[in-house]
Amino acid sequence: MKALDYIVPKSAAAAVELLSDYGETACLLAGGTDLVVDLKHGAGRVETLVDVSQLQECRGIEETDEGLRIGSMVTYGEIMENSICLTKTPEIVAASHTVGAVQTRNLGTIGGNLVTCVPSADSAPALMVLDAEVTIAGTEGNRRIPIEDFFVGPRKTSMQPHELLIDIFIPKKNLGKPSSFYKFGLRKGQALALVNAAAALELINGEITSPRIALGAVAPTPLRAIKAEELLEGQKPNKELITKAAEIAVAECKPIDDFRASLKYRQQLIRTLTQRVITRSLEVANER
Amino acid sequence: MATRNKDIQTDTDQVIKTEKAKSPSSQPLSVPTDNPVVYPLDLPQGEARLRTPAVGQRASRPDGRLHGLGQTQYIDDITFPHMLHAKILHSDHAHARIVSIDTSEAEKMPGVLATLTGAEVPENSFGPTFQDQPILAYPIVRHRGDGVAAVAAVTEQLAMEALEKIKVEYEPLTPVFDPLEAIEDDSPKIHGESNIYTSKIIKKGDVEKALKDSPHVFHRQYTTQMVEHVPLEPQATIASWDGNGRVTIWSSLGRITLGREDISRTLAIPQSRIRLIGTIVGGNFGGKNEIRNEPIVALLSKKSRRPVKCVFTRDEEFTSSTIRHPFIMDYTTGVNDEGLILARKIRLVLDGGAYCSWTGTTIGKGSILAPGPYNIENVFVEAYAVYTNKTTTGAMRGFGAPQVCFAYESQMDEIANKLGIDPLEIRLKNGFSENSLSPTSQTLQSVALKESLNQASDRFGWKEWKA
Amino acid sequence: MWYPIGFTVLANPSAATVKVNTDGTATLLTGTVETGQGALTVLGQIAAETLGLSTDDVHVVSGDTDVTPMDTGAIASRTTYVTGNAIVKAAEKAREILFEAAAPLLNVKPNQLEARDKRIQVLGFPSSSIPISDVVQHSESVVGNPAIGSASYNPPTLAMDPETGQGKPFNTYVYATQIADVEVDDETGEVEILKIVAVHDCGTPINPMLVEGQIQGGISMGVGFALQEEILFEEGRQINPNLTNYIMPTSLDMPELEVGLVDNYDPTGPFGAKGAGEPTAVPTAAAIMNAIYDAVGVRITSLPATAERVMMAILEKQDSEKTAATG
Amino acid sequence: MLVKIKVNGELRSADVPPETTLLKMLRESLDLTGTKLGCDVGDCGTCTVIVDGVSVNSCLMLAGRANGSEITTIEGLADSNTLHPLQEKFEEHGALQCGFCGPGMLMSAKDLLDKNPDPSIHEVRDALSGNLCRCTGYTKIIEAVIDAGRVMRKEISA
Repeated sequence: MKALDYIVPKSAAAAVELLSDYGETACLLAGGTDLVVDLKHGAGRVETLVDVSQLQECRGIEETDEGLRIGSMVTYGEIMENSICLTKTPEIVAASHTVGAVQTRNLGTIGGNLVTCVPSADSAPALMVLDAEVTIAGTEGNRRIPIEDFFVGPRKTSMQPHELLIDIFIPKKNLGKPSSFYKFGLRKGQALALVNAAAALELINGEITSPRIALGAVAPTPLRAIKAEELLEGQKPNKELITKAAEIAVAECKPIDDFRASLKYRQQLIRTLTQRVITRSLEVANER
Repeated sequence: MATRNKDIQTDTDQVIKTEKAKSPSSQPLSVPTDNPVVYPLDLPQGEARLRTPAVGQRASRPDGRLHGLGQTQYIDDITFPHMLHAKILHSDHAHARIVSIDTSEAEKMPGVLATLTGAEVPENSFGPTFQDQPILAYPIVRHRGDGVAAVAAVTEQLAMEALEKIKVEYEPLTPVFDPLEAIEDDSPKIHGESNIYTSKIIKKGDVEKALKDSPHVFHRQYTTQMVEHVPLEPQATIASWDGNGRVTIWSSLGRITLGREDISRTLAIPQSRIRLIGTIVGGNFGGKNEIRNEPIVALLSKKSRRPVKCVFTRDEEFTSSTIRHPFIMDYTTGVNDEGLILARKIRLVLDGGAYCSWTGTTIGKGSILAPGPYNIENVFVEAYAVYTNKTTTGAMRGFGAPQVCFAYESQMDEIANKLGIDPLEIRLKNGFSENSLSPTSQTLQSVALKESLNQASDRFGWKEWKA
Repeated sequence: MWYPIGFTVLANPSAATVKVNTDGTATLLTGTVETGQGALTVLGQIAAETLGLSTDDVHVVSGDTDVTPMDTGAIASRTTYVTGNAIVKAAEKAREILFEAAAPLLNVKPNQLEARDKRIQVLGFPSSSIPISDVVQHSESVVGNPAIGSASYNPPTLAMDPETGQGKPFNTYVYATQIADVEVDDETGEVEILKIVAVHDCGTPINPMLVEGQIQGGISMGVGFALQEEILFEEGRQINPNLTNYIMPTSLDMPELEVGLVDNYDPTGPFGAKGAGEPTAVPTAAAIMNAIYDAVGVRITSLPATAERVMMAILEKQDSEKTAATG
Repeated sequence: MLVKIKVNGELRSADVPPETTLLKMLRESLDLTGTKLGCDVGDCGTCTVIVDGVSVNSCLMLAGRANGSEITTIEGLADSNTLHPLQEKFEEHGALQCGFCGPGMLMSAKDLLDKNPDPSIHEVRDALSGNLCRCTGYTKIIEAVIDAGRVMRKEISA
């Protein structure tokens, strides 16, 4: 690894200020599971690391009257052991469990995963189906945006270079919403997602209400299958409906064709995973 | 780690201090009160190690305890005062002629103590069968894993940065990657006049006639992929010379006697002046069965007059060590209505990569084993190994056997399914027993094939499972 | 599955030296290298057995060209068989010196003695015996003949005819059967191996625990070869030379393994042993491919059988069945 | 920068460049070479150590980040009189072959048993999935971890 400077700011405001001062030569260090690898490969022009992993503003998981707040620097390991997450957002726990392995989950943070913004980020679909929002700190103060607006392209978010992701917020109405997460990788342990998918929905009087379907690794960014959701809204669930929703989801995605998997196979996975997350979410809803 | 402008480090410390971060730079340095490495010295050994007779005991391994304590010393755990670190520059091309190599800029860097190119290696070739592989490629590079130059510097990072300063000018040559293309007469040639560098024939009985007379003939092509050994320990070497002109080399090599012969040949020094020490190897599987960086490190050590260590990165372990041969296998098998195999004709094409390495053994074992452990009177096997501009294929756990076994056992099931015979039955029916004749007409002894079939199917519950 | 022990026709000798110490322990010098398989433990057991000692009584020195004798190395599943045979011969030479020294003390001929339970005893008469340490001391300080032996072994082979390949390329072979039980997800193509039963012949298992370890490890390599592993190229450049994208089995990818050994004895091997290293990795891929066919009716002829390859074969089969049904 | 950590119960410090990983600091500055470098990018797990009670890849953690932490490495698993039950059981089962994955594997196993003293086989597999092993097929490793758990729960004696 090339020579670097390493700074530990004591507040989010200090971090943002450091980023503004140093410009593109500075980079935020969260868990480091991606960044340190990139730095070893000599990527970019980074000369200064600003370690925000221990910033109080970015830590902690709390439930408030409005909903659930997960600090951006909370590790996957911490989410998996958190009793609120285990009961209120089990699909986020499930998604966290599929990230890397124990050692990487203990380093890797949910915020780092979102900011790195790879299309296959496992936490993204699970957060998207719960209408999560993110808080971003900049020189002008904090702003909060829907998570869908956060992802712009592969490794590109809507954050400005000097901004810092503070936390992730899930509205109260979606805590405990029947949901499901499914990831398909090239092996069982430590796999990158070929496709990952999540769904959340309510069953009211036997009709699907506020369905959400999100898919990862199927387009330049994680995405919501809005048209498939529209098809499901207000319908009584049946097999043909789910099959049709899955076909629509396939049409909504733009997967790549690479050495890990062909386009055609990724489409098959989108089809299968969409069916499975909808079906499973319905089962969860019915179990209530 | 790079030597870094002191001012900037001071700045960093100041920033940390002003931020009152966790940096302890203002705190006094603590003096360890004890060695943090503690372990019991005289625990009893496992009971099975103490029993007689020794054979048949589930005796624990003395190295096993050391592994568990973290005490096993692999090469990378060994250091010497003033030791340098070597890094190797690999080819930018799959097939090219080196026009020039300029190491002067690298040599000017403070902390870089030696560089090396292929032209400086006394005998720049090695290989267990043919000596067709260079220590550092010069003047032809034949795959991207070929090393073209090496550097020894005070840190690994500096050695890596020095590699960036080495200028290599290439004249690209047409590469060939597909073994079936490489086998053609008009393909680009990688060594000499033909890309087929070794072949094998096994011939018993009259396969053509027997196939013609067979009631059922099955044909299928099977292919396998390139596979890496993935030893958890990447290959590593340290070399150090003494005043008598004697070099000691610590290496993760799995065969030191022949390794010393190869090193002696490439360095052009007597074997008596080489001490080769093999420590515990962190996984071999065939990938550490020939020399690789030992001569490079020895020469860098000689030039710099310091001990030099070289450890492969994981990337280099994939691209510059050997890997398993991909096979293209055509199987034609004649059987009668009862499922007895009457004839088997096989053609094997081995993708050999850029150099021969252990292909001789692979093609030999692959051909002999290809018909499977079955009594077949009429056998014809032809096998060809072909150079391509890809990673060198060599020894890997089974020398061609995993490839041909995949083919012959897959075809056994296909035959069984087609003829409505139980897959276990068809193997028992055709399988070797004591004094069976192998495809090379060797009378086989201590044959336990059917015993293994019966025990495995009993343990599996084959009959119940099939029912 | 069958697999030979040692090199194809070519000479691949090993040499060994065995020294017995005056306290009845021993030192074995071998030029092979421990590459993880437990070779040094097994070789020590072979020396111990020949001398009537326990495994722990023998210290094994290996892997130093200044110290240890010629060895072709840890390759071709040859260590137990070839180096083992050399050790038996070397230890027998050392033992012969002890028999010569002990014979007059026990009033018998040297060929009427055996080394057992750390004693030199008259064949079949355990009561008529002397501790091996006493014999070594006697031989060394009274007779003046230290108990040391060196020997070598090379498996006998016959050249193969260049035109027909007929000949005796190896001295012995091992055999094995592996059976896989798999579950295939016919909507993703994912193959889950539920269980593999492996029964191998290695002649006498010198150390059954280490043989099991070889088999279990070989199977994991076979699983990777069968389902996951492949080096991919683009214009001669490897595109996945790392453990992120070169997919080898993790602990979650390995099924339950049941391992058995066939009761066998090869008279040409040390105490009936043959070898176990490589053959363990040989039959796994075939067993898994046959199990996939059994589960979903598709035959994968090109390795690895990735989920994608299996899924595409399933879709192709479904398409052709549809065509057949409508056509 | 000066990094101060408590390793295996002892306060240690080293002056390292800021880009130094914890792995490099342990191996090169503190001479604790038991922890291994196998891939250097967090895939193989040979560099696993326990930092403040959780297992991490020390090749991905910068030394500065570990500043002020309590760290257990393989060298801290035994004491001067006894082996840790995991070490005993790994030896007894012949769980390690080449041994290179061993230090990381044992640290992951310790992390598991510290948190879940009675894991199921699946839980053991899950906990070790970040530690690649090429020699053993994981079978004997898993058996040894299960057995060590039983010793630690005092169901069986060592």
